[in-house]
Amino acid sequence: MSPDDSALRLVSAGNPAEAGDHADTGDHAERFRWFAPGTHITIRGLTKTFGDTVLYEDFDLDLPRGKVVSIFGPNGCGKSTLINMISGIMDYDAGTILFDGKTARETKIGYVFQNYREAGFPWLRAIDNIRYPLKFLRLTKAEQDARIEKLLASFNVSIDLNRYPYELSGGQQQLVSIMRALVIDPEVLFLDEPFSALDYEMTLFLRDKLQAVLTEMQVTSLLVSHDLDEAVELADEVLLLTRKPTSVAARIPFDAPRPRNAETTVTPEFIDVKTRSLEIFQREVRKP
Amino acid sequence: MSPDDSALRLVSAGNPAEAGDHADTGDHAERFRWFAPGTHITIRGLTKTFGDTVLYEDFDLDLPRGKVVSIFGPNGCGKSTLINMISGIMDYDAGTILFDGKTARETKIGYVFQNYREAGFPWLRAIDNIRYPLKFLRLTKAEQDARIEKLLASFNVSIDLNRYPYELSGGQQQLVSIMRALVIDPEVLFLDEPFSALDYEMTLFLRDKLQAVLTEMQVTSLLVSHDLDEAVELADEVLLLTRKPTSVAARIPFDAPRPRNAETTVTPEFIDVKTRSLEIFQREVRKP
Amino acid sequence: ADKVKIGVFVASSALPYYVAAERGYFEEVDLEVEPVFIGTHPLIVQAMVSGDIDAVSNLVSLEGANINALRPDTMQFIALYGQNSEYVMEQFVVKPDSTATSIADLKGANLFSAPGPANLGAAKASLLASGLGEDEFRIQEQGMGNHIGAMQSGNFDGGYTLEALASIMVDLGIAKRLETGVIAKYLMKDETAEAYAAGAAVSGKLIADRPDVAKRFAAAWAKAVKDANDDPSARSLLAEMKVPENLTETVPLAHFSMVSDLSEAELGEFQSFVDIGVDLGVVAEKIDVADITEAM
Amino acid sequence: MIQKLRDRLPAMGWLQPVLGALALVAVWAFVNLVEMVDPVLLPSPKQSWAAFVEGMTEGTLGHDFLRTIIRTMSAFAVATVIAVPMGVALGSSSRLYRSVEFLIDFFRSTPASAMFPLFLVFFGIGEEAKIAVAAFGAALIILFNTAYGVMNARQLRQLAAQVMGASRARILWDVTVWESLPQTFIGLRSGVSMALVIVIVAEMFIGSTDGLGKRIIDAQMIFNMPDMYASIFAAGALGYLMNLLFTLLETRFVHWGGK
Amino acid sequence: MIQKLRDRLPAMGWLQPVLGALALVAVWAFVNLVEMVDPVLLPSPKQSWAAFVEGMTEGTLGHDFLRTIIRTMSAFAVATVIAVPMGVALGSSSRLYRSVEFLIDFFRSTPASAMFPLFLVFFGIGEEAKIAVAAFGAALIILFNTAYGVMNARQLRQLAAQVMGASRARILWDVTVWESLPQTFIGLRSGVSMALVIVIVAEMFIGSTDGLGKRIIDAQMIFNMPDMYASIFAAGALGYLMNLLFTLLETRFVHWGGK
Ligand SMILES: Nc1ncnc2c1ncn2[C@@H]1O[C@H](COP(=O)(O)OP(=O)(O)OP(=O)(O)O)[C@@H](O)[C@H]1O
Ligand SMILES: Nc1ncnc2c1ncn2[C@@H]1O[C@H](COP(=O)(O)OP(=O)(O)OP(=O)(O)O)[C@@H](O)[C@H]1O
Ligand SMILES: [Mg+2]
Ligand SMILES: [Mg+2]
Repeated sequence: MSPDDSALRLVSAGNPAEAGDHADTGDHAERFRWFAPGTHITIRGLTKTFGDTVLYEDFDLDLPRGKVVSIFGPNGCGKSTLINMISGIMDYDAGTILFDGKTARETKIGYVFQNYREAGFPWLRAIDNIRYPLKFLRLTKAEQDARIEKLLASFNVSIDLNRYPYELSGGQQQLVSIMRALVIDPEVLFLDEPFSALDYEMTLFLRDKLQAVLTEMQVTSLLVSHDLDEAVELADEVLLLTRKPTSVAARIPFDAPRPRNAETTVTPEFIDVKTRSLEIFQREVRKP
Repeated sequence: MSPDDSALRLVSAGNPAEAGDHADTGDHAERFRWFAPGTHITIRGLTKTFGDTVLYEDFDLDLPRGKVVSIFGPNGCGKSTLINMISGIMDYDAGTILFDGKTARETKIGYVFQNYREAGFPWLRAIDNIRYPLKFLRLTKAEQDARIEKLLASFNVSIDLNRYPYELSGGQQQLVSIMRALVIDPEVLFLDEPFSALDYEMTLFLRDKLQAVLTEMQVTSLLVSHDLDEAVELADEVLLLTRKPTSVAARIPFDAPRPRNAETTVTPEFIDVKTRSLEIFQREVRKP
Repeated sequence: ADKVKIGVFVASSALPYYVAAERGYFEEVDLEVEPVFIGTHPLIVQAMVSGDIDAVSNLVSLEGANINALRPDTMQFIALYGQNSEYVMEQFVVKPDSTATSIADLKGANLFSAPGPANLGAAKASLLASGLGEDEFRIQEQGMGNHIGAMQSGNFDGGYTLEALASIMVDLGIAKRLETGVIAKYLMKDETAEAYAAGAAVSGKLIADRPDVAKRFAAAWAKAVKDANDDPSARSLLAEMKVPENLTETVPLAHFSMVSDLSEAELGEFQSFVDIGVDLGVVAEKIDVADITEAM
Repeated sequence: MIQKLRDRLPAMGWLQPVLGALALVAVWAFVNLVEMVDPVLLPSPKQSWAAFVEGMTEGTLGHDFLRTIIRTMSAFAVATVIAVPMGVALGSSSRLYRSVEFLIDFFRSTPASAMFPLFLVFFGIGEEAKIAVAAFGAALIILFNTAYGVMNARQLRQLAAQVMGASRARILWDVTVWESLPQTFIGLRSGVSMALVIVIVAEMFIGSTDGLGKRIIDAQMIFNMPDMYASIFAAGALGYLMNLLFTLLETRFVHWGGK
Repeated sequence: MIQKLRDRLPAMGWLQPVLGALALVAVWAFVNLVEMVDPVLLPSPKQSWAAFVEGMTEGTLGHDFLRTIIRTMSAFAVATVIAVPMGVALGSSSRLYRSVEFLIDFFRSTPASAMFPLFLVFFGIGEEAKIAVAAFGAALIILFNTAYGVMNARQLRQLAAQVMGASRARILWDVTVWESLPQTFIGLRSGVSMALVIVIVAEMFIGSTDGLGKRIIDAQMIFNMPDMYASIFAAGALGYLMNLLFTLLETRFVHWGGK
């Protein structure tokens, strides 16, 4: 499906009653104008509270199709919560999330959880954990095997994938978690601090790998990372969030040609984006 | 206790029978010579296998008193396992761990687990999680409160510590975990990727904080980090480990004056240590 | 052969069934009788109501009267088993070293009773009739399985129990009989009268639907009843009825009679027994014995 | 319209627990109405309810009810006090548990009614025997659940406490007990139902002058089915209420469940 | 010396389960020896063992044993097949569970022996009623445990499966069932013991021509204490063995427990 023929469809989740109310009241109606071609995920009027703390209030966001957006924001600002709401596993109080013609459930989503340790299935061996999401793709056994083969070959991992997750080290578990997210060739990929436990070498390798995959396959991606170099290097756009109640502090595009590598990080453009991001981030964090 | 009057005492854990055997056979006996003053933790002949994979075999290591040693090694090489064995919460097959006059249990240990998410007690509020280890220090209620006060003041955290751990974000949980390790003024501190989930600002803040505390209090520390800059910046010595079966690839001292900061990272000495570390690490990782 | 399902409560009062089965009296009349062993009285009544059984070898007669009072014509007794001090069944036992000679001496005693409102009521009424006051004794139901333990453990001075348990206690030397046939003596006021506490019954449905089968069943039963009363060799079968082997020769048995053999006077005795049941609250309302017996 | 109903649904939360009871009564009424079962054997809900109300207001049902509650509570209290600490202790060492497992599984699989004679021997014929045998049965199931809660508890937090310097006893108390709390609550709920069941059976078969069990067996003996079902209903409702209490306690104390 | 003993200790692992049994027999023998209890009420272990052996070799104990096993297994199989899926389904929605909770807690708290009349009405007086009532009792406890296992299961893995595109049913089957497995096993073990207990009670009171329950009540009636205790012992041991089977299955299948 090309970005242009995308049907406009409202998809609401969360408390259906309230979400419906919002969409109908006309209060926000003008926001649901036709939005720029190339937008994949649209969020409008999102509101989420925990008890009496307001995390998001009337939050709007567009995520472009086939691009990598890096989210950079302070701890506890709601990055994981945002991803959870977009991917449809967390309810929200009000608002609409539009998935460009499809619901979250109809979309092939890859999600590397921040809490990678608990997201694996301990009753399955690592390899079966990776294979698991293929079940839902209507592939033949042979096709499944081929996918796995290809993935393993391209990762060339040294882990014994016949072990159970609880027999793996933290980093190995995270790697398995990443492979599980990638094996389905997702349309949308959520990466919540995906390299936090990986070693130096593996992190570099995966950054390259991911860039290659994401640009080749045009996967709409959302990356959370606290490593600014990493965030910028991988991003088509850096999204800076404020402290809660969370809003978008700035969106800084970064168009350096791909593949990017260590050399990219010394270009003036990179340094500019990084410096601006840092300034905004620190300004936001230090706000009283 | 000053490093010099430290009594030499054998402390063996793991399978008592086998460990005992080892110490007695005379086979390793000459190794248990008096060791250099200033050594705090001594590991001799450590052997650890999981099923039929050998992780450590006949592994020796000395950790100096009051210094920060950064461990740098590939995923799954056994860093967490090593710390667990030293801190006495994991059995080992053979070998001896000497804690310079005391057992692990008699030592005030602070440990920030790699798996910080599960190490907190969900039935206690964050503040009570931090307060918990004080129970074991024979302090009066007032003294305990004073400690907590001091800690909170010096961290100046913006988290609501009256929340339960499962209501906190990943980074906030890790911060609580770090505070819990520090509140007791530990003699020995184990930090297993302690900043992996913290945001940019908080990471920088904690690096400084930690340096200040550790050098002031002369805490023997072991830091695992996959961020080489961080590892070197904080270290008195960088310990490089090989892939499994794990051995020490190199130990590189780093004596730059403290406090170290962003400026340190551009000194030739820093760059030299970093470069050498990286070379050795990559050589080891890429070994077939 | 016609099939008949018979509910059997495993106790010495089921002897006629065992005799008939053992000696082939059912085959003689071309019946195929299948026993259904049921361990609690109320469930026997229930099985009769629900049609699971067509007959019962030993039904407590007050329960039979009760169900017919609640649901007329559920069953009809074809035989009644009488008990008194000659045909011993219910009785008071006391510790072997007790000095009591009649239940009137049980002043201040702590007693147990066989379970159920009928048993407890009869025991209480007997004690009261013997001249004891309401608060001069204490009595408490105990499951039959607990009687020996209750006696042995010393918690009780004595109790109201049934055969063959009483014989076992006496045999073990942990109790002696104090007075037997107390229902006849104290409640019916006639020591020689028989308290027809149990009997064999057929369901009203069997009589209505297959009168001929019911008739043949009664005929076979009559033969068995005769043997059970008169033929000592039948006693060897008692071993199957929770009677220890060493007591089969001596354990007292009820007096088995077919309803058709009972005289007007004897039926009158039965009526007064049922009336006692009404007084005890065990039988829901007054009922004529003619409505619960069938002479066949 | 539908919108409004939806808005109200959460507010009707209190209705949910009642649904089950309503369904039961409905099925019962139906079975009775079409005379699937002889009405002498299964009276109508209305008759039973009348018997219940009469028993409560004019009769002795209230008294019997109270006696059974007291016995059950005593038995359950004894069982909890003994079994929870024992379960924690045994569960903390799976070797230890393995050595007593035979006894626990053995007695869990033996009917209380078969144990009556033995308990009568040790506790006499009075109230104590009934409470003791019920406490025994409840204690076994509480012990079993608590011990498994402790054995299945995750290791990491206990190790964390150990590193912080907690003694074995402290770890048990500060961490393991908490970790096993959801399982312990299941044990307590199983235990309270078990205590009630055994108390009723004991009232039925070990001599007793009052209590719901005695009432049930008496009603059964004289074929007073409305009264029997009224008593059974009272027993079941009592069991539900006691369970409800623990559900409320659990949601209050085990707030982190599933997280 | 001590060294050698230590080396051997793990090898003596098989002794552990036996310890409990040995302790039980030792206490029993002691109580008997000092005549704490009249030997008429409590025979010696030796007498009971003799009765057991004789019953097994010459008598009908073996037959009764077998009959009870068959009944228990049938009841348990029926209970498992019904209760495990139902428990998973009910547990997957706590709203749903709340609406049937009344029924579950109600019947869990009602003695099987009080339920006999009702079951006889529906299942007749034969074998079916015994199996049905035991299956009912066992199913309740299995259902209860399974549902709570599902309700207390951690969320994250289920959410992970949802993101991967698993349908509700798939999540239930692929994740929730596994998450709740440790609790389900506890339920199965409680259930198998419960089935055995109810089968024995049914054999005692519904009347039966064979089975351990019938044997126990007969022995009790004619005061054949050695035989009674031999039968009780057989029942308890049977319960232990069935539990053991599940323990073995559990260690085989739930390898990740506590991790
Ligand atoms: N169950 C809950 N109850 C109350 N507050 C919650 C709950 N879950 C999350 N929060 C709060 O929501 C905020 C956002 O959490 P979230 O995990 O999304 O942060 P994050 O941006 O991912 O942070 P990090 O970088 O540390 O991972 C936090 O401040 C947290 O305290
Ligand atoms: N229970 C277990 N069974 C089998 N193997 C295990 C078990 N636990 C750990 N291992 C193995 O031991 C090795 C070391 O694990 P460890 O967690 O110490 O690694 P690590 O150096 O901390 O790695 P990371 O940087 O990813 O945290 C890994 O290769 C892992 O597969
Ligand atoms: Mg997060
Ligand atoms: Mg690690």
